[in-house]
Amino acid sequence: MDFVVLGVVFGPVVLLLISFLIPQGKASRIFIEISAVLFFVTAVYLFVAPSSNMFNLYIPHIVWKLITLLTAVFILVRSILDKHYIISVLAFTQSIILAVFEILNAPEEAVPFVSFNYDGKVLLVAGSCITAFFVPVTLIYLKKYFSQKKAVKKQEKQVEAGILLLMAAFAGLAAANSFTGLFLFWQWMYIAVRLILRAFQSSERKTAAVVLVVQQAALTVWMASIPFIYQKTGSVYINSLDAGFGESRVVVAVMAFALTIVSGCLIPDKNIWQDYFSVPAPVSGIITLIMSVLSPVAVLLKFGFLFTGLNNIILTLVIIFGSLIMAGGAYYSCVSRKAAQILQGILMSAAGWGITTVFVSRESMFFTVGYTAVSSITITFLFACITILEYIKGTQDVEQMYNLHKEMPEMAFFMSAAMLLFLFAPFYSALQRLLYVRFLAENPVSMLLTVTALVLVSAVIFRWLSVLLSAGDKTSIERDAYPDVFRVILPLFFVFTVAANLSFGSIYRYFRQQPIPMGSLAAENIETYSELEGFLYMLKPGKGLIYAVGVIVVLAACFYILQRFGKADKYTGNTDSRVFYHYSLTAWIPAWVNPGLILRAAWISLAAIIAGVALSCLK
Amino acid sequence: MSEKRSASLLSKLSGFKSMGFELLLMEASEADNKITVNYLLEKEGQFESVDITVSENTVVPSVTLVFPRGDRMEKDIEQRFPVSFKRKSDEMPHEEGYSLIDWGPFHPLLPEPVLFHILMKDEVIKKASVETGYNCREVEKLCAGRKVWDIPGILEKVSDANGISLSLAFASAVEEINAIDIPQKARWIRMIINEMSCVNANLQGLYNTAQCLGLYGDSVRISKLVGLYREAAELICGHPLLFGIIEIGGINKDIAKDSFYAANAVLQEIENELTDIRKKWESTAAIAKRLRTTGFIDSETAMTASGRLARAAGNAVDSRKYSKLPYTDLSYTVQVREESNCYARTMLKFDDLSQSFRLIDRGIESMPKGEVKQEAKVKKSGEAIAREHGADGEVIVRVRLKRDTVESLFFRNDTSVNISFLPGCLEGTELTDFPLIVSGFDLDLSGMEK
Amino acid sequence: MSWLDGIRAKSISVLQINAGGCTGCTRQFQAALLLDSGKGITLTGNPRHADVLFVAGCINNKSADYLRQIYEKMPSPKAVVAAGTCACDGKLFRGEDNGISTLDEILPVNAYVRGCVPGMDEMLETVINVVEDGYKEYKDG
Amino acid sequence: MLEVILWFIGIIIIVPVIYLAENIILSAIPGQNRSYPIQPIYRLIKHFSKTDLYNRPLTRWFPVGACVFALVTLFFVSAGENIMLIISGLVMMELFILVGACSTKEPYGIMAAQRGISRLTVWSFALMIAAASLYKAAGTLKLSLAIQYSGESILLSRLPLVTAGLFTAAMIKGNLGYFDFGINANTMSFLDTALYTPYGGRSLGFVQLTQWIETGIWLKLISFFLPWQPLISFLVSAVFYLAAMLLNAVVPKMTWKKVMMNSWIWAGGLPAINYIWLYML
Repeated sequence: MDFVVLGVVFGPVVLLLISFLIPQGKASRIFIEISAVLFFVTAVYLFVAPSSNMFNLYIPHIVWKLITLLTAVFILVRSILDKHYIISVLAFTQSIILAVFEILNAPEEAVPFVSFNYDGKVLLVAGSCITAFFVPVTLIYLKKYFSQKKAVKKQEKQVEAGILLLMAAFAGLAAANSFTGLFLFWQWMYIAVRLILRAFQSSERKTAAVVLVVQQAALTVWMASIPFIYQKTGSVYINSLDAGFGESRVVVAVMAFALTIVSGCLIPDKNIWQDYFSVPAPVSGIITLIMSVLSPVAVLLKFGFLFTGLNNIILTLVIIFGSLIMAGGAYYSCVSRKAAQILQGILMSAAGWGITTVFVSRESMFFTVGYTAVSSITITFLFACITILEYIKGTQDVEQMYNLHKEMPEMAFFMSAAMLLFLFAPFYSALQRLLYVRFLAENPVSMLLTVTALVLVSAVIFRWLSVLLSAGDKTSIERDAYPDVFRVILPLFFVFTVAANLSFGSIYRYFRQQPIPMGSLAAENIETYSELEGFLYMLKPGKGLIYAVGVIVVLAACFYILQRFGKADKYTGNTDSRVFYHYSLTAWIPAWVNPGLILRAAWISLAAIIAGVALSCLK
Repeated sequence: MSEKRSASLLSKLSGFKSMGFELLLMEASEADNKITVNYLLEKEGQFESVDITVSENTVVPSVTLVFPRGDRMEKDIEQRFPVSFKRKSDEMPHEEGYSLIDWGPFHPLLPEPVLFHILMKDEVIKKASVETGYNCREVEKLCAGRKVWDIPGILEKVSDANGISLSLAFASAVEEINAIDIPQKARWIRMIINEMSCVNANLQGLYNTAQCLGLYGDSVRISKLVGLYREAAELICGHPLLFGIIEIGGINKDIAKDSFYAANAVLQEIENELTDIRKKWESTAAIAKRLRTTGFIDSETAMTASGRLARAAGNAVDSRKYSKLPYTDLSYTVQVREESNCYARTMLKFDDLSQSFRLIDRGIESMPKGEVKQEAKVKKSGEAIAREHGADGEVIVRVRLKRDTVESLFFRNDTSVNISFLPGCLEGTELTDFPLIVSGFDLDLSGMEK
Repeated sequence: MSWLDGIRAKSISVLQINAGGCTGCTRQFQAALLLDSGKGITLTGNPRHADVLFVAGCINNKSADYLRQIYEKMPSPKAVVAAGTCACDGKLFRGEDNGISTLDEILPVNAYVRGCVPGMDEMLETVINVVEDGYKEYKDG
Repeated sequence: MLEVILWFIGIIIIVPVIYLAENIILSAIPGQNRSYPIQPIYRLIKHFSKTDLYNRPLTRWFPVGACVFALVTLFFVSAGENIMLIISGLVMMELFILVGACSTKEPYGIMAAQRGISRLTVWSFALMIAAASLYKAAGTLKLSLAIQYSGESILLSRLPLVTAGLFTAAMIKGNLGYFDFGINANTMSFLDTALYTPYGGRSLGFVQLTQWIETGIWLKLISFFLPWQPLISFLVSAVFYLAAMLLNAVVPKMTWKKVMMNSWIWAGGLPAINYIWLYML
């Protein structure tokens, strides 16, 4: 088993254990920052280096199983201490099944237990870069946050531990090859999120608890289904699934899908998100990015082959569900005024994109991976920006960003550049590729939903841009409130974001050169597909480079002018400019229409239909 | 001002209200650092007057608790005299998520300068307040101390809508004091002139409404009609706005009947065009719907209102009832509608127009021959209140004469009553409907602010 | 008259403002626009789109500030036309202490149209001439 | 290449011609204001001959950027490029105009920008659905390839509602008829659209030039769906647009929320219905 992979998966955990030893404070923050950077470096190494068998070390399966069992037991104990008895019951069942089936029955595990394929590597790089750049910002922010909240050090430590565990779980999910592995790493994800949420008591709400319970229930079902799958196929190795069982693969596929949706909390319903929204901006950003965007896509990519073989009904339904998530995210980004919530919505939309297109064809899979990675990096950058804003100005309200170009010109410039880079994915490249994606193009409903989502997202970005680019009069902050760490990190992150946006074409090419791993898929009209032009997501970096450089230069010029002559010159007799708040983009919808309600009804009924169809396939 | 006195004042006023009296006008006068506020109450032509004398910079209880229509008059007094009224302030609260914008004072859809402060969210008005004083010329002050003979010439220029009615009212007040009875023909001509000025004002109101509805073509048509009207007016007295004809004791030049006939022909032309426009507005669903859905005022509010606002709510206020002009010799009905929204007001404008046309027509028919002016000797001092039919309601003039000089002059039109209800009516409406509602109130601010 | 002024005079957007008082003059101008001699003159509600500021009525201290603001918002070259007795020399309503001022005390006036109310054709001719003469400011004598 | 250049010029020319026709017809109708036949052009020259005065420095540059984008997009249209390219060009152009309006920091300017953003969602939705159904019907996104299908009137027969929706979107962009997003309820005339409240002088000239070009782009886009010769179908769409402009004078204005509803129903709903209906065939 590749040592590096193990390093990626287990490194954070080890570091986590160490971080509990070192005292709380600056030391531990630096420590975690170092570990995040290490994580990033290792991931990049994994991506560029051919899988080296130099230092292999073999971990017997029993170790993995014991780890799994320990995790389950830990959750059991923890939940009993927290008096979450439902969860404890579920955890108990899980551990029983694990003990009986995995350890006594001792099925043949996947070899290797964790390994990355190409999609996984890309996502891993994206996620690790997010953590590397975003975690320090988060930590500095949290320091201030907790000091204001007069919270005990314990909570800060909880969050840090949670972040570390989140990394580990994500790496594991991207790498896991067996059902047990998926179970294990989803559990880690669960623990991490739980840790983080516990740190902010305010978000310990009812629905949060409900969501956690549902996640555990899904995991239990998953665990319980493993023995049956083992009976059918004789292994718990994911890729060995299509051997053997016939129609009931539908059930497995739907189960995998459902597990991903539930544990990724990818449900287009405001009430369910809110508990993740209500934690401070950066933390909610990290959770959404890792748990709701990258991990689900990474997991579903593993099951892609399962879906492509399926009958169209179930696939259609699943795709519609994905596009529903997309539309829902876009809608919620429209209605919310806080920058963090807007970004959350856009992230949800991106995740929905991934889920919509991931099953469909190899080409679109490549595109999806790239799109998910790049857009999540771009949005993380925006997250970092608004985190710093909230750190300095105490507000992340979009309305308050009028004179940002005076207070923090470089940040305003970075933000708008990133937005413009993001803007062209929907408007130029995406739709073309959607049209070439077979199932999506044959699916008018999901197509309409997708287009709506694209339009709404771009409208939100427009509103934001129009605020950023408009001049204000007075500056309200003092510059020395701007920590030097930010001065270093922000430009670095920006450069990386632009690079990621531009280099997507080469990532795409890199994919096409790779020998296709796991069950091969027919790539329909691959030639036309790869010939599609686009400003950003193109094969050759030529056009994209010109476009992006052009955008950045123009913006820089704009901001220079704003800086230079920005203040109200010529005449100031403008008494009619009073307080002005922007409209909500859905103000025109009549009162008797409630899109949130419609969305809820839609996803519930869709879920029901999917379940029904899946069960009907069981003969 | 002590609790006891204010309580007694309010109880007295509410007592009058329970007897069916309505506040007609409020006036203040200053004498050796004492300010006397005078409430004039009226019920079917009989007057009751309540006075209260306070020293400077005292807070007087607001009459709006009893008579809501007194709001604007109190503001007028506050502007001129060092007293203040205990009224709930119309300060704009600044709220999170609500935009605070100004509308006016100069806007293409506002015929007269007035400033609105609007607190709104997503273009739905939450609170609105009116700020006036942009065409305040202190006419009353200017008139005080002048000779009687100059005053009609000033008053008729005060406002386009009600100027003629004002100077007519003034003339009849002076004539009442000095017991001058003017020749019959002059009375009839005055009546015709008054109605014509009403026609002018209502045409302007319709023009404004058409503009607010975004009906470019119709607004152009109506302003063509305004041009026609001015031709008619010039035919009668040589001035497009009928200026310079009213005089104490009659009118200052005889007008041949033929010129009236000629003018009437033009007016008929206008009427035909108007009926055409009215048909279009009634039959076009979009227009009728938009007018019907805006500017609703509940009935008990409208009961305290006056003029066309009240008539649109089914409250038959006859503004011609106390006029000195020979309306009583002609039979006419008070135009009333029930809906009390912009549609009712707009259609009432059409009704009033056609009524004015009819009155003018019959007035010309039944105009006697004879003198139009008799030698007026203004010697007596005294005080009189004259009420005259104006374009959208009633104008009231209160004159105190010392021989032939005006000691004090006070006048008000219905706008000063109705504008108090405007902010309440605006709440909860769309910003785009807002000018439409304002035009439905047909404000005559220059007549109100003097 | 340069060719540019000739072209400008063929498309004049007038922002007419009734600063206060009877609305006779502005109404008169609206009616006048329908005459053939009013060709090319359009009303606009937006100072940024306007070429000629057409002011009528009495100007008191309160409305004077707003007039200045509106004038500043107009893109130059721009002209100001004072219409009617009130705006030209506030004769009738101008007392010692009632704060009424004439237009030329507030803005640089390019042309006056006197009379109460001025004739339609006069108004139109004045507006067109002001533009044709290249927005020259009015000089006495 | 020559053909492309000819189209480029033709599209730029057609819009003033439409305005002239409108002017002539309106001044012929009794009860409408009298104006010179080529007053729109006079007005444009006048605007360019004026300075623009803002308290915000960037405001006068955004319209220039918008104009540049419009020209580029116009070139793409006349070359029959990929429709998505055209859409993104139009969107970018709109962005520049809206940001310019927003950057004045005057309430009515910001209101205009807000409405513009809401408006953007409608017409970009219509355009993207139109693109999708074009691909469904013709199998390509390149207009120059799609036009051969339209020649055999396949497009119009399969995408009638899309064409109607596109035309409605063009009306929305022109603030015509029931689709008027103007600020003050009376938009004096088409070239004086109140959505451009904060612009004045030279930059207003640029904005209006942009709008001319944009209208031409829309007309050309619509003409791709019409079955006749390219020139003829272009003229036909122009005539339709002229009719819409003449209608504008007699249609009452509504609140922008109702306008928004109408726009979604007509510009968003029709293409969507047509798109779904394509699968029923």
